[in-house]
Amino acid sequence: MNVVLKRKIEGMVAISLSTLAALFGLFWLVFILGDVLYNGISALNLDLFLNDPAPAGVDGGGLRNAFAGQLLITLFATLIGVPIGVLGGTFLAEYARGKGISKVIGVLSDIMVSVPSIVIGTFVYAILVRPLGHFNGWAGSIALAIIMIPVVLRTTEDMLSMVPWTLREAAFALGAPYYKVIIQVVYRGAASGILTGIILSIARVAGETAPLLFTSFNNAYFSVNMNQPVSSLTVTIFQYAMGPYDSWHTQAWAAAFVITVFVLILTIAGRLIIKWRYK
Amino acid sequence: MPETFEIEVNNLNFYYSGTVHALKKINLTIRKNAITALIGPSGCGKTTLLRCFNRMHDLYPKNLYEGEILFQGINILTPDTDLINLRSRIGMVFQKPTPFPMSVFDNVAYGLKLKGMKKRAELSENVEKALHHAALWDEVKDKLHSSAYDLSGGQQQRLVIARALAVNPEVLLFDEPTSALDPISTAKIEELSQTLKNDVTIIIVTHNMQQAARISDWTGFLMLGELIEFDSTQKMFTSPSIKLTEDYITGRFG
Amino acid sequence: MLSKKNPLDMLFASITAISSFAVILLIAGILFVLVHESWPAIERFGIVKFFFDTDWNPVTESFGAATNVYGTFITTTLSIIIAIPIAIGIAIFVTEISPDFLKGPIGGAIELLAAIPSIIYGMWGLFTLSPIMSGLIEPFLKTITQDIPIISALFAGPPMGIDLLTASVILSIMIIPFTASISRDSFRLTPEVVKESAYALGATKWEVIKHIVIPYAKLGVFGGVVLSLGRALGETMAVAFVLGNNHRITSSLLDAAATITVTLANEFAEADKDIYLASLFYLALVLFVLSFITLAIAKFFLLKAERKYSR
Amino acid sequence: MKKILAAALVMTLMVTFSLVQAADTLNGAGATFPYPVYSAWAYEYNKITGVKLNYQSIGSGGGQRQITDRTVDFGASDDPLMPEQLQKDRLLQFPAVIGGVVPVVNIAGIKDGQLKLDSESLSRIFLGEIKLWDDAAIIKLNPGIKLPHREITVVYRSDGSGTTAIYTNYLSEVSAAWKSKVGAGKAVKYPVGIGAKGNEGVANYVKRTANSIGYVEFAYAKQNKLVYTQLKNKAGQFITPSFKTFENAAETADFNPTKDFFVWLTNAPGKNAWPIAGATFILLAKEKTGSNKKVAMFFAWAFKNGDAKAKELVYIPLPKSLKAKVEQYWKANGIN
Repeated sequence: MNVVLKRKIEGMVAISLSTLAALFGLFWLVFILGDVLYNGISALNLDLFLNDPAPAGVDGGGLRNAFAGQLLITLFATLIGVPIGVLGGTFLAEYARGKGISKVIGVLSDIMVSVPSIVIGTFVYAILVRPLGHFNGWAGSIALAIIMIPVVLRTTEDMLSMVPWTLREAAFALGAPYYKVIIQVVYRGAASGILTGIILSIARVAGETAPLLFTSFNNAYFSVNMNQPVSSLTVTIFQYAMGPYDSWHTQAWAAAFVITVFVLILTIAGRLIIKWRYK
Repeated sequence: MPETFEIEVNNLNFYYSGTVHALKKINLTIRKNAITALIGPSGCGKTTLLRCFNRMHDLYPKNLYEGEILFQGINILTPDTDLINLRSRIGMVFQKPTPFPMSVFDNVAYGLKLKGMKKRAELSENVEKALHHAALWDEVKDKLHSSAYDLSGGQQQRLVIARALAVNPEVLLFDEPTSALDPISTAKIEELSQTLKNDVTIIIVTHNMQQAARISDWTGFLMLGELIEFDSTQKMFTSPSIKLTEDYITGRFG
Repeated sequence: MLSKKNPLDMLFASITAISSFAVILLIAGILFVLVHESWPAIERFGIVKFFFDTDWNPVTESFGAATNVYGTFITTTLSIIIAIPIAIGIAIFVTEISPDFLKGPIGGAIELLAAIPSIIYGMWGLFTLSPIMSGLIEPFLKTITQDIPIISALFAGPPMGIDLLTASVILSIMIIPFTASISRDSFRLTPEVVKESAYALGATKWEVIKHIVIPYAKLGVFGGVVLSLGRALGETMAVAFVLGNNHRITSSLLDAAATITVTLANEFAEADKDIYLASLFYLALVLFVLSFITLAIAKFFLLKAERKYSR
Repeated sequence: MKKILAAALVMTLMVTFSLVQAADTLNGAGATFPYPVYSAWAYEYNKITGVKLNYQSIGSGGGQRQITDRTVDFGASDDPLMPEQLQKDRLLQFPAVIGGVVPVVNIAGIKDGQLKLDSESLSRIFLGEIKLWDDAAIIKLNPGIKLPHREITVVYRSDGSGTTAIYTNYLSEVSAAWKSKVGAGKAVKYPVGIGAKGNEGVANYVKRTANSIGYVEFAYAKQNKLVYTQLKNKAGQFITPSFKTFENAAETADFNPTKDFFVWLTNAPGKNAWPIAGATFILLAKEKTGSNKKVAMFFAWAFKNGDAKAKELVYIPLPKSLKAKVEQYWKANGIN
């Protein structure tokens, strides 16, 4: 069977090629992760979390300012972005369910999710940095919140749509107004899904750099004043990795390690919740 | 004239994932140019048995066969069996219509092309023949080059039969081919099966006992992975020799 | 819209409505602010001239987007060309080839890698990839292409490891997990039973992939690729480290270049003249419009794919 | 009820973080040229006074932009603004420290101060006319040194940079070809090479790229052990960059308070003068009297206590007389 043999060989070649392509791709990806983890762990020490940066070119010092700043900016981004996202998603899934406007906003959100984050940075600079007269932490948080909103909005919509309609009917039958049904029944039914969306959106913005460059800027000192420039790990990584000092490079690896681990933990947590709840 | 057995199953055991004992010591014979029906309650192993004949289980890891299945006298459960060749000789039709994402013509021509047929004229001729054979030609001759998804469910199922027939298989395996169809389409396919058996041997798994009674010549009744009774359809449905078979056929359980 | 009469319900409904309209408001707001801020540059340089002018010169205050658009175009295209076969290879591997016990871990690893922030890829590119490129890969490419007339021009110049090629490689490594994960989701759309019936006709595994799985996933994969293109287009940090910020159009992939995003990241906070800043806003506007169009196209195909197979 | 409580909590949190008056923070941004010395001063100053002087080195262009937009308390630039421009943007300007820009190279086997260059060869390298290290023009200046037959990678500043302004100012002064083809400014269009952000970035790229040449403030070369070159000055001498030769270049400069100290130190005539020296300046917004006072206090402190640190990093502290002029300038403009 000449034809069959030819087909089998062709198949084997093609399968080996795609396996090779996959292994090649996976090799680089594992390489990156391994490199960051390896270099990061060896650069970690307690001073990193307790001290502010040393002057340029002087060894020692830490990134306390950046850790605190990153947490602060992300926290406020979450506090601003999540309520808007969840409520917006509620509108699409409940009040505007099946309506044209719901589709339009849904599609726009999907596009919004991938709008270059640096563009959002320039936008926030124009509306919140220049008019206020100084770089400030709020601008950074709001830039991140803008990135979060569509992500949270879409997951909320999806999760609410998965709650069976009959559940709502059962609650209506008891005479509850719609908003109570949503808050007391629907949200509860979709809680873990919405939570996953929120966690993943935090993971998404925690690693953002571009929108912070011209908004929260950077601060060489520990500062929790959101009206002032606030340091962030990501902007610090950019500055330090591009800088010439070896001590900066080491600290950049450490910062990269921390942020990678943070994002990975959030992502894994999100996936676990989905797995556990929607198996 | 000595009876010809197309397939002989001897002491067949089958294990899913190497552990779940799904078929137990099955022995039966399939006669050439006849329709053999396999019936039994859900999970009895009838589909599992059917999928042994073209070694479909090999697609998933760790499935294990024991015993032998002789197809025209040759054991097909040996590791050196050429599955591609085997499957082109034993066709299969599934529960739901499974048109491929291509045109009607290309669907039917698919198996032919795999076999190395390249000439357009030859392909056309064979496709037309297969479609005639599956009693579909008149309905699709004007839309051979439109997507197979545009056909109705019943037409799609007959298209799939035509696709299986195109490569001139010796055996056709039907896995509940009408369970997703409406009564009219079902009738058409049942009717078709009667004409097909002149050329091929048919093994059909069905849930529907009336269907088994209507179309098959031989019937096997399975339960919990065992072949309870195997006999001519007429005998099975009028005077089964085993009580369990009678209970099932008369609808006392299942 | 049940129980319209309840005032609290009206209130809640309005709050949710306002929240969801925030998305429209934001998009409109971004567009408006960008147009408003870049207006001096739009007036001065026009649209066509800005797009095709290769001069980006803060000294003479003459600004054209061509070098930036060119850099963006080359890095995006090159990275997609590198990423697609690998990403699809991974997707095929995970859905069809790999043994079952590996499917979960590999799939999970890809999802995780897609979540790693782009700045990590960028930093790794500078510290680890760039030396590999300048020390190994680029000299190798130069050697094997040196006698081929046109191709050798692609690799002219010293291998610096800070150039278009390195930036594209980093970008492609970054989008691979993303593209692979979307492709995998599309491949999974193929019903198992259709694949089985192809096997039942005697098809080999590769034939099933080629004739059944890929056609089934075509639209979805295409949408995913365009979506990745949108990602690559707007990516800043992965390329900022190794691009070399040079406002020139060159034929060599071993030359430094500038993309819209990197120009913004490097020059936005420090543009000293008003027209300079306006031109940067103009660049942001161009990027916004380009990516919006790309993403809309991606969305269109993904929706079509969804509709086709959700029947 | 729980929700209202939660909302109230969030609001309180937000307000708190807005009002935290972290001791005293001064935000400055700009030139990367003096960043090592400013950050060292700020570090000391913070230890003594508790005042946080947050200086971000984003480039001189950035310093000018951000103080013009009033997004920082002070800007810093090595590219002095003309008095008319200052007038227009309502800015004040005074020098803070003096330093030198040095060419740095990364060539295997070449040590500090070993390679000799003149204005001609330097400008032709940066114009892309000299492409290889063993070019006849370079060999002629360096008899006896083995130079590799390798392509030169030029590294320059991609951001708006005072260092670039000083450097291109020098090249324009000494090379007509440079002046006509490229010109002087904070961000010029280099015909060849790779661009890096900040003095930090150039130092980093030169360090990482074999056979490269770049230009950085001397402190960056020293801190990162980059190999600097000798350069022929106006008097025809080959000069090695050092505290002495920078000082020599600054001696002849005329810092005039009535012109807001606008002056260039490049291509100085002194026999031992390093040809690419420059002062770096602080920019203040006229109306920000409150923060201006604090900024002035910082620099007054630095003038008094920071000389040792500056010298350690090879910056030239302002001469005593100039410091006095600066302090008078503050007074004259209502900053005490």
